[in-house]
This record gives sequence, structure tokens and C-alpha cells, in this order.
Amino acid sequence: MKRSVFEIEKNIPLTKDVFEMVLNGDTSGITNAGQFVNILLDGYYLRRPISVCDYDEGTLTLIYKVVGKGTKAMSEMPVGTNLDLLVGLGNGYDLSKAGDHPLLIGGGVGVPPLYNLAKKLVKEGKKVSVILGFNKKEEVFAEDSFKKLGCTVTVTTVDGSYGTKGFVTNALPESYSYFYTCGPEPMLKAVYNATTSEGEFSFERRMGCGFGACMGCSCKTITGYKRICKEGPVLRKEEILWEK
Amino acid sequence: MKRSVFEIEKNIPLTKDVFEMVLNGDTSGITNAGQFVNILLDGYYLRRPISVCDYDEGTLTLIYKVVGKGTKAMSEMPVGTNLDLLVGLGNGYDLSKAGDHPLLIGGGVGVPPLYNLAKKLVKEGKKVSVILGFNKKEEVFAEDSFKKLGCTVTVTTVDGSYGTKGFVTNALPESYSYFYTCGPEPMLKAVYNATTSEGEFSFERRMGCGFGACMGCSCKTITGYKRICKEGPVLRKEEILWEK
Amino acid sequence: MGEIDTKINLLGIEIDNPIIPASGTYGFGYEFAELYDINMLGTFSFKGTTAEPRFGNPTPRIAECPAGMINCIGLQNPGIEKVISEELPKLAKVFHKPVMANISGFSLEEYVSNCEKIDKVDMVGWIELNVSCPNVHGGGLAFGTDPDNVRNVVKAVKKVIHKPLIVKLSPNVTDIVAIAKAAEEGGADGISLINSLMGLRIDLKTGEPILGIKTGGLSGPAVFPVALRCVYQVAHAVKIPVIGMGGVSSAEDVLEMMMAGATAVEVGAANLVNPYACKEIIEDLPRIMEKYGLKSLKEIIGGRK
Amino acid sequence: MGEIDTKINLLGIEIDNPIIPASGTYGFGYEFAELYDINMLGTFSFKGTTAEPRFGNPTPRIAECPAGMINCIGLQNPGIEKVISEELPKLAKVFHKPVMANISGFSLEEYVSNCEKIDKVDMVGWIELNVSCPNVHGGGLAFGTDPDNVRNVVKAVKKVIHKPLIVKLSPNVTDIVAIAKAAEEGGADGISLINSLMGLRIDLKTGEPILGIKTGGLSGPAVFPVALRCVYQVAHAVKIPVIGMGGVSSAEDVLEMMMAGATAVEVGAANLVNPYACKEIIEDLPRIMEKYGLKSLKEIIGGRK
Repeated sequence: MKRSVFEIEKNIPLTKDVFEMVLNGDTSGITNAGQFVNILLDGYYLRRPISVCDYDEGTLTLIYKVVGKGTKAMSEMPVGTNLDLLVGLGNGYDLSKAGDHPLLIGGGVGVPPLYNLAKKLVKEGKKVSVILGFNKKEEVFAEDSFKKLGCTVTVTTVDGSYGTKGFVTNALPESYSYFYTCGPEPMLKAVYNATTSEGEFSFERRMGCGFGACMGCSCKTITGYKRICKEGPVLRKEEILWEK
Repeated sequence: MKRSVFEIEKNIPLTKDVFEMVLNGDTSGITNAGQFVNILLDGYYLRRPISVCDYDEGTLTLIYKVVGKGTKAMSEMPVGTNLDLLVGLGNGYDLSKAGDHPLLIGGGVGVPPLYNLAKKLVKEGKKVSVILGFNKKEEVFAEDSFKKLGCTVTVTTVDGSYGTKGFVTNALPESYSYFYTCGPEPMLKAVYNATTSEGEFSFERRMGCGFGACMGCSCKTITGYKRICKEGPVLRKEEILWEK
Repeated sequence: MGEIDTKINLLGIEIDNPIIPASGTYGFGYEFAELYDINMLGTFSFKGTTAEPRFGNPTPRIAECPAGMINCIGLQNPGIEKVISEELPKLAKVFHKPVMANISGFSLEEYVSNCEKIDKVDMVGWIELNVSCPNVHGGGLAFGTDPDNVRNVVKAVKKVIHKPLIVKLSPNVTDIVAIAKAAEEGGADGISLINSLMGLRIDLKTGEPILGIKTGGLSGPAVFPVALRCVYQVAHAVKIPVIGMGGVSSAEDVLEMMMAGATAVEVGAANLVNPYACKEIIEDLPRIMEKYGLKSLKEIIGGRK
Repeated sequence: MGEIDTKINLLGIEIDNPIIPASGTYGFGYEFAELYDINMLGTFSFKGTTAEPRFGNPTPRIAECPAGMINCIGLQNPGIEKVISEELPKLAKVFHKPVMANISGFSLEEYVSNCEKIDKVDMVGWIELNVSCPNVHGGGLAFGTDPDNVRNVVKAVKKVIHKPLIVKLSPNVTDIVAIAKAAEEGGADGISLINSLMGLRIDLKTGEPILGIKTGGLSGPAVFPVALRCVYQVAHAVKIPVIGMGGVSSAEDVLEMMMAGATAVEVGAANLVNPYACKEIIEDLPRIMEKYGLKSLKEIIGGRK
């Protein structure tokens, strides 16, 4: 983890309530795909945890959804605004497990963290398939970005207004070497039940600190208690214990 | 009273910790010299009451001292910043009492509200004398502004590093038709005891709302209880009851 | 917006909306009537009134805090005779709805006689009995921190009044439910809470407390979660309606307070920072209700039905 | 800066400065040791420890509030055996000062046996007895809200330990002075306060409380004035030293807390928002002391001498 000040270079809407923010600053704290940052916002006490969509030396891309007053305020921040970030939080995905043709499954704002993962896997010469799930056509984003990386992309919409009708689980291919997924918990459960291979799940929780100090986001797993912000947000399929 | 949003046009230091801020906005709520405004600052719950130094249609000039974190934040606000102000607060001075050669006595940040008063009195053809009291040379401000108005200006410094050595009360002229004063309470008391004619005193108090609702700044006077923010900040000499 | 219903029934009187400026932050309404038509309010609770005229505590009476302020005004008021003979007739010219009379006292007898007098005033719709002012016992424990005191004073007052009695409680207690139940047992028609939390600030330059009587009551958004907790606990423990207050500053806060169990909501400190706070909250309510898919406020008291 | 003295004596042990990360916001120090040398701290109070390992309460355990947060972690900890056999040896590698052991329990017997065990650990300099966790009785009243409970548990613990005993008190009481005096009568060497204020938040989308056990403890700048009031009242009522905590976020806050009567100051929620909070406060202290013309912190405990 590193704390540093980032400057907003870009902050534009991708859909009605999903925004893309590009920031400039020290990204050296980020060590893995699937990690998140924690953003301090004027007038709000707790930081806002946002998964990292992409990054390179000096640039950080976040795709976030406006869910409350804090993220609303974020969406209205002009270019040039400085933000205090904690970067490189959480464990991230384990790329060594990918195999030769991994499957990435994202739902809604669970899609962004898969982008940097796909980028890295493609770079390693993997044949990457991606399933992106949304409710309806108006909510679809990032499809082209994944295609540009050279991934095989399937988009599903619940109402069938775009791509395959139904849930991400309706679009699972016969074979894949391993899977990585991120999205709302009901989707994660569906993926858990529908998948045959091993894989990794990225979870969301209300967090206090985001770096393992407050125990606010603890969960029980087969391998013991874990802090979603520290030993998570990514858990391996075989260690997950679903809360009733 | 009126609430409106003002934009900072200018915000510069006059001395080490005294700043001049010029704002653009609707000043129509201001009805009299000696009134004050109450400024909402991001991150601070209570507004900051600041006396009006000068105003015309659309422009407001404040001279304020950095005394805490709030005023410090004010002093660092860039041109173009918007501020939420309550304007036209308090009673202000009674110009009808001035007579033909009124005396204005200001100490430190008690000086600014006398400027608009002097301006109005000069306009009415009065022969205005002004005594400005400071601790030392480095703290002196506004002398030229009053001279430009055509006032007879005497500056006193406690350490004698500029102008007349001593307190404002060491520089009182033999005769004046009436007096108006504003400054720290010890100075007001000294003026109260040293003056022979009638006059008016502007007081400072910790305030809650600034417009008469909370009773936070009440004081006892010979004519009953008064709210410094509403029936004050200006009290006539004959109604003042000094707290022991 | 037409179908959005903000009306609620407060102890037998239907009011247009649940927004009630809290006692001590709205005077007798004039300062605000100059700014907007205060008849848009559900009602308001006027400045806490005692038998004798009071100046209140020595100044300073106000100190700023993070997301709030502490005050120790100490019930400055002209006394009940002048309130009835001067303030209320003046108020009647600008406010044409039933008003909530906030009554204080320093003894059971004073509470009773004050309530008996104010009960006879036509424009008074409800009596709010303040047994919890933190600033009139030199920072000592308020009268309302003892269940027996509360039960007894409520019983005695109920004997002499005909209007609905709301008892305003202090959060500075170990068990607020016990106090609320005592008020209910005594015959209270409703409970309002929370009064301010006792706080203190020190002036770093002098090393001494800022306020004239050292301690003061903390109000503002800082206390909102404590207020919600008290409202939730009390609303789930008594059968009589609860009026929630404490740091409410927005229409969202009003909904949250009602979902916690409040039938109506008092707005206090917010009026002092933004004199248009109640006007803006009332104007925002329908839009915020729509945002959360709510049609009628009556249906969210104690949660989403 | 050379002449500025930030040292204070905490119950017989001189510490470099009065800054002490509060229990539950600093784990066992590791997360922070990765960020800066935690030996710059006066000391720190480690995660509240119970006899048995605990997961704590169901999530969500955190909700944001104005100038603060509410939490209901519920004393998640590995249990005292593992703390002694695993956590403290690991801590000893990165922290070379006496540490404050924060001990909880669910019965007098558990408090006693936990304290007896931790008292034998060399690196433990002080034992902080948490009789005030608001989150381990289903939001019910904490053990420490009754003076007799407090007096008895302190007496019993003192019999079996040799290290100084600090009793951590809850602000959710009618009369905190009575609780503090009971602790002093029981033989406590010091008092620390305040633990968090009980609060609640509602999710407008569901109409239900956000937290897993509904209520949680409010901490952060919002509670600072309440903490100052409690510290001031207790410090003026007992003869033993008081450690102040509650919303402290800056060097100025530290001075204010000490002038209110605190001998040392715990910093809690601030660590969760800014992991460098304590480092920055310690580095700011000399400058802020100079700004207010202060040479030695020993001289401002209870006001400017």
C-alpha cells in the first residue's frame, strides 16, 4: 500500500451512472490486477474503495458507479482536482493459475477490474474469453476495450436488449482452463454453482479502513477468517463459505 | 438580511495576518454602514461573521484577520471561489447622529467597518476625523484609504513605531460632534471612559446564527437584553452595561 | 409529484409535512417569517418558555465543533406571561397553524402551572415538555435523567391540560428506553428526542473551557447517528408516537429518521447555519421520496412497509 | 525545537509522547509498521482480547456518519492464548516499547483470568480493561454502565496483576463520574475514556438498520466535544490519571484533550482514514506547541499552568 495525491486528468460518463476517471500520480503501490484504491473525498469521513480498471507508470484508470452522495460528488469533480488515494490495496488475482485459455466473467461494475487482468493475461499469450453481464443495452460498457485487447467477448443482458439474453451463466463456454469473476454477490453465487473448473471471485464489502486495520469487512472462509480488504477482495473458489 | 452566493474577485494580504477580500454578488441586503456578513466555509459548521468594510451595487469588500483555521482557510481561497453569504446582518451605525465633525475611532480589525461609514459621512459633507490604533508599524493598514476619502487621519501604535505613540485614547481631539468606534473590548472600554460626547460602539461576540435566532450572543444593556447580531453589533454609549 | 403525500397525523392533528423547527433554533418565528412563508412548515416548536423571564447563561454561549456546535444559551426567554400576552399574538399574525409550545421549568410545580397556562392558548396545538435541557443546572444532571421525576411531572401536568403532551428527552442517560417508558406510564401522548448531547470545548489560548458555564449541548449532524439510535430504541419500546430530532439537515435525513420510527421530525441546528433549511427540506421531500420509490410518508414510519 | 518537551509519565513509565493508537484501530501494529516506524509512538493499545477466539458480529460492521463512523466489529480477535503465543512475539520484532494490553471479557472471571495471563507478558506495560464495548451485548447495556460491576471487576483484577491497570469507560451513561469513581475505589491506576457513543444508521433502500446488529459505536471527530466533556468531568473528580480519547485527529486536538485533563491521548478512528495520522500528529506536536507558546506537555495537563 502507498498513499499519494493524484490529479484528475479525465472524468466522463460511460453510461447514465457509470463514470470513467483517469488520474495521474504515483501508481508504484499497485502490484497486481484486481487490487483496489481507497479515495478520500472532501466532506466524507470514510474513503471510497474503487477497483483498479487499469494502470501504468503514472496513470490510473477507475470505472465507478454513482451509488450515493460520495460517488455523486466524485462524478462532478472537474479535471485538475487533486485526490488523496491509498493505492495497491487487497491481494488481487493470481495470474499463475490462468492456464492457456482462461475465462473472465464480469457483471456491471464488476467488469472494470477484469480489464487490467485481461491485458496482463493477453500479454502472457493466453487465449482470453470474456463474458460481460448487464441488465440492459443502456448499461453496457467496456465491450470494445476488451475486444481491442484481442479477447473473445460475449455480452449478456437480462432483458435481451443487447447480446445474449439472460445472465452471464447462460453464456458459459464448454471449456476454459480457469476463471476469474467479479460482480454483484447473486451473480457470484450463480457463477460458483455453474462453473466446473477452479477459479477466483472478487468480493465487495462495506469497509472501514481498506487496509486491514479495522476488521470491518471480515468474512468466514474454509481457510479461516479473512479481511476482504487485505486477504481479499479475491478468494479462491474452494475457500468460499457463502453466508446464509 | 439576504442570502446569496458571491464570487471572490480579490483576496490579498494587507499585513502578516490581515487580508482584504473583494467579492462580487448581490449586496442589496446591505442597508447600513457597520453591518456584517456571515460566511459559510467548506468543512466548518458555523458561518464566520465579518464586518463589511465597503460595498456598492454588486461589490463587497471585507478586511479580515486570520485568527483560526476557518479564517486561515479563507485567506487561502483562490480568486473565482464561490462563497455562500448572509448579508446585511446587524443594525449598523446611526449616521443621523453624526453632527458636523464626527470622530471615528478604530483599533486593529475594528478599523474596516469604519471605512464605509467615513465614506458615507464625507459624502454627506461632514468633516470626518479618524483615529486608527495598532500595536506596531507592521500592523498598520487602511491609513491611505481614509486619507483618500478626505478624512483627517491620526495613526497610533502602542510601541510608537509609527504615528503617535500609545493608544487611540492618547490621540483624542479636543472637540468632535459625535463618535463612532469599533475595536477590541479593552479599547472600547478605554474610549467609553475617555470620551466626553455621545457615541456608538460596535461589539464583537461569538455567534451561532448571526441573525437573531439562537440567542448565542445576547448581552445585557440599560435598555434591556439585546442580541449583538440583531439589535447590535452597534450600541449607543448611554445603553452600554459593561460586564464585570 | 401530485401523488406524493407528505402529510402525517401528529397526535390527532393532520399536518402538511413532518418538518418541525426545533425549540430554541426558531425563536417565535419572526426572523424566519421575514425570509419565507413559515406556514409551509408542519408546525414549529417555539423558544423554551419558563415562568420567569430569563437572560440565560453568561456568554460565550456558542462554540463550533466538527459537524456541529455546542451551546449553553440557558433558556433565555421573556417568561410565560409575556409569551402569552406579546409573543404569541404577534406570531398569530404570520403563522396560521397550530404551534407547538415548548415548556420548561425548574420544579414540578412550575412545569404544571406553565402548562396549565399555555394549554388555554388557542393557537397551541401541542405542548412539548422539556425535561432535558442540559444547560440550566450548571452542567449538572438534567431533571429528565431520572425516570421517577419524569413519570411524576408528566402525571401532574396531564391532570391540568387538554392538549396532547409530548415529552422531550435527553440522550445523556444510560437507558433512554426506561425514561421513555416512564413518560408513557405517566400519560405522555408522545415522545420527542433527542435533546443535545453534553459536550465541552477548550480554548487553547487560555486552557479554559470556551463556554460560560463550561459545558454545553452538542447539536448538528455530528449527533445524527445517536439520535437515530435513540429514536429506534424508543419507538420499538413505547406505543405512543415519537418525534425524532438531532442533526437532521436534509430530506434524506428526514426519511431516515422516520424509518427509524419517527412520526415527525424536528430540525434544529440546521436552521442556524442555513435559515432556509426547513424550506429547502420541505421542497426537496417529494423529489427525494420519488427517488426512493416512496408515495406516502405515513407508510415509512418505522421502516418501509 | 530542542527545548520542546513532549514526554509524559504514564503511570510510572515515561513515554516519548502522549500519542497512543486506540485499541481496535491499530490491530497488533503490523499493518502500520509497514508504513512507518511505530516505535515513534508513545505506545499503542492492541486489539481488544478475549479468552476465546472471536469472529465478531455479522457484517456489515461499518457505516459512515457525518464527521465519523459507527462500527460493530464485536471484538474479533484470536483469543488470549494465540495473542500471547503468536501475535505478541511477532509484534516484539517491530515494536520495542512497552505496549498497552486491551483486555475484554464477558464475566468477572474471564476478565480476571485474561488479565492474570497478560500481566505475565514482559512487553506489556499497562493493562487497559475494556468494560465498555458497546457491541458485544447485542446493543444492550455494556457491563461498564453499572458502578458496582466496575468496582468489583477492578478489585478482582487488581488482586492478580502487578502492572498498572487502566479502566476504559463508556460515555453511554447518565453519570460517568460515578463510574470513574467506582473504578478508582476498586483500585484502578488510571481511567481511559471515551469508548464509542452508541449510534445507528438506516439504509433508505431497505428501511432497515445498516449494521449487522443494528446499533454500533460512533467514533471520529463527531464525538470529540463529548469526549472532552467526559475527560474534563472525570479528571476533576478522580485523583488517578486520565487518558483521553474520542475523535482526536490533530496535534491541536491532543493539546485540547490534555488541557481538559488528559495525561495521555489515544487516537482511534483517525488511523482508519489516514494510516499516517499518528505519525503526522507526533511530527506536528512540537510546532503546534510552539505556536501556542507551550514548552512541556507535562505542564498543560488540566489546563495552562
